[in-house]
Amino acid sequence: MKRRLFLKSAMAGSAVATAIGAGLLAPRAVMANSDAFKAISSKMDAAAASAGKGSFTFKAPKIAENGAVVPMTVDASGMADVSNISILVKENGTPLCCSFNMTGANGEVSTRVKMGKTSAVTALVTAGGATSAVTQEVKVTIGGCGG
Amino acid sequence: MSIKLKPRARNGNIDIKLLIKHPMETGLRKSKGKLVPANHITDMTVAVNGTTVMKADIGSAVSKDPYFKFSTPGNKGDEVTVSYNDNKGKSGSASKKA
Amino acid sequence: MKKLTTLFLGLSVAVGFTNANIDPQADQDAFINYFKKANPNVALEDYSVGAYALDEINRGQFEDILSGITPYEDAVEKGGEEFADLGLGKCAALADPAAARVKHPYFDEVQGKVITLEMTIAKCYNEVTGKKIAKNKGRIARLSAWISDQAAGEKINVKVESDAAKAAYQKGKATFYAKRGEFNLSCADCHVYNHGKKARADVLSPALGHTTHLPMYRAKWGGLGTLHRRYGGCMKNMRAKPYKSHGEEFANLEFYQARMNNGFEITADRYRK
Amino acid sequence: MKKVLLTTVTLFALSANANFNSSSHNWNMGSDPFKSTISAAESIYKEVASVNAWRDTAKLIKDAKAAHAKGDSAKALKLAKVAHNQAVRAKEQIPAMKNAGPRF
Repeated sequence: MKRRLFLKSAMAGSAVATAIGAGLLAPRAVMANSDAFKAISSKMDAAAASAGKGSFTFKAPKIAENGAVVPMTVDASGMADVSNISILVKENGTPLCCSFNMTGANGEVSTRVKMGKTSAVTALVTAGGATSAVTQEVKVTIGGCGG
Repeated sequence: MSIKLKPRARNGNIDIKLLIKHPMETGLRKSKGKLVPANHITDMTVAVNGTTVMKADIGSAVSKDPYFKFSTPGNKGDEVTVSYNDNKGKSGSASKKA
Repeated sequence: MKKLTTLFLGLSVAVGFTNANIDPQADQDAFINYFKKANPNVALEDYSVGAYALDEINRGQFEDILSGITPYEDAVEKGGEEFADLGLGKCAALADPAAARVKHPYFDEVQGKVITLEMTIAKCYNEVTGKKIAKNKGRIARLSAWISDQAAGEKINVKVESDAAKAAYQKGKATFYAKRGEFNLSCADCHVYNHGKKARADVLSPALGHTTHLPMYRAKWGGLGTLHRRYGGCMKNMRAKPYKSHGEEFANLEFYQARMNNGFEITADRYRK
Repeated sequence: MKKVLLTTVTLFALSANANFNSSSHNWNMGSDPFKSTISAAESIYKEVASVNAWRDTAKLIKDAKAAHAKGDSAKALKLAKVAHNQAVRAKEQIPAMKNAGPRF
């Protein structure tokens, strides 16, 4: 199942590459992220869709002050054996922002993320082999004069 | 590109704050009508005393001058090392004792 | 009758603006009272965080960024290195950086004008290197931010004493309250009378506390910038042609604004959206 | 269409010139509204610029002149009028600026 999903997205990636080569697609429509990264993104996106609600904290602002710098914190330090923490912004071209594979580090991460527009944002935590998610909406508004 | 690394030991854990100076261009932004080529970090590794404790896949949606905060089991004097690669083949690393 | 009223008004205007009647302390008391009344739940010292004092969601993000590694930390450190490498400490006016920050802006009786910290840095830079320094961003902002960091926690204490100083203060005050530009807005229209309200998605910052964290880092700029850079941007947004950075108008405006903040702490928390 | 308009304008200008030669009445105002508007805009703008220049007035004047040089007289006149209006309104703001103060 996962393999098929991966293959599918990898193929989609190469189709896009061909399209650019043929001049069918403007480069603007294509995210800079590599095919390998997009594959992880698709995998995580699929995992998020079927994941149950997580019992960890996900802190992100309800309204982003500046879409270019949205601070987010995932704190799953209360969970045992956290092996991965990922953050997905649904409306971004490639939803996956970043994926952290823990091989000894504790289950908590803070970072700052870019968001193009208002979107559901999901934090995905894999602990003890089980994946769970917390989703919330982050509004991105267009600024006026900067206060 | 420089890395600002701040490890701090506390109660058997090391809190690690780090900031990598990097433009994190998505390849979608226009400047003076032209697209700015993609230039972003693709992966990052954090090690304590030479043992990898975290490996991250980083996309172009991480903000300019990426900032991360983690924690890992460890003690004062442990050496924390961070290294990264970007899509242009450049890499960087920094080490500091907690 | 009408003529009489006009005459009377004319007289009162003439009398109202002699230097003897310029009272910065009374102005500040009224200024602070206005904000206290508008926001009874905001502590006075909180005004140094600007619009964040009035918006909880944005303040959370501001504090998140401050508690991490700030995006300007590196630039400020670099400013310190540049200060040492260039030997700016050789200039008497900058020999004690913390004292220099507290002293500026001040009215220079010999030159007969307001001198801001950035003007002193520019002058010193020119004396030491023989070159000119850009006035709004880059090196001058790094140097000024580093110098200001040395005075973090100290209190703003602008002195308006001589008649000439009072005249400059009065000009700065008029600039603050004068409507200008295509939108016919004054600084005060947004940052006093409508502070805390939104202009599209942005909360209008209260003018009280405005000068405490400059130079500042703006995410919009992606770097540090000086107060005069911000003044210029604000004027442009209001569709007025900005006055010159380090020029008389902005220096006087800074003088007035800083005087309204006497007693506020100088802060090293330089982040804004 | 454009050609016709240009010809008309040229003719107009020529006749105005003739008029000027033969009499002393104010030919400038009536015959070339662009010239009179842009020169008024420029002189008022120059007068107010050091105290209260609006952001776009200088550019409007420049653009109006460029349009005029290209023969787009409709656009030139329109821009000149906007520039003139801006300069006039900027001037109107000035008297209140000098002694502006708080209303609390």
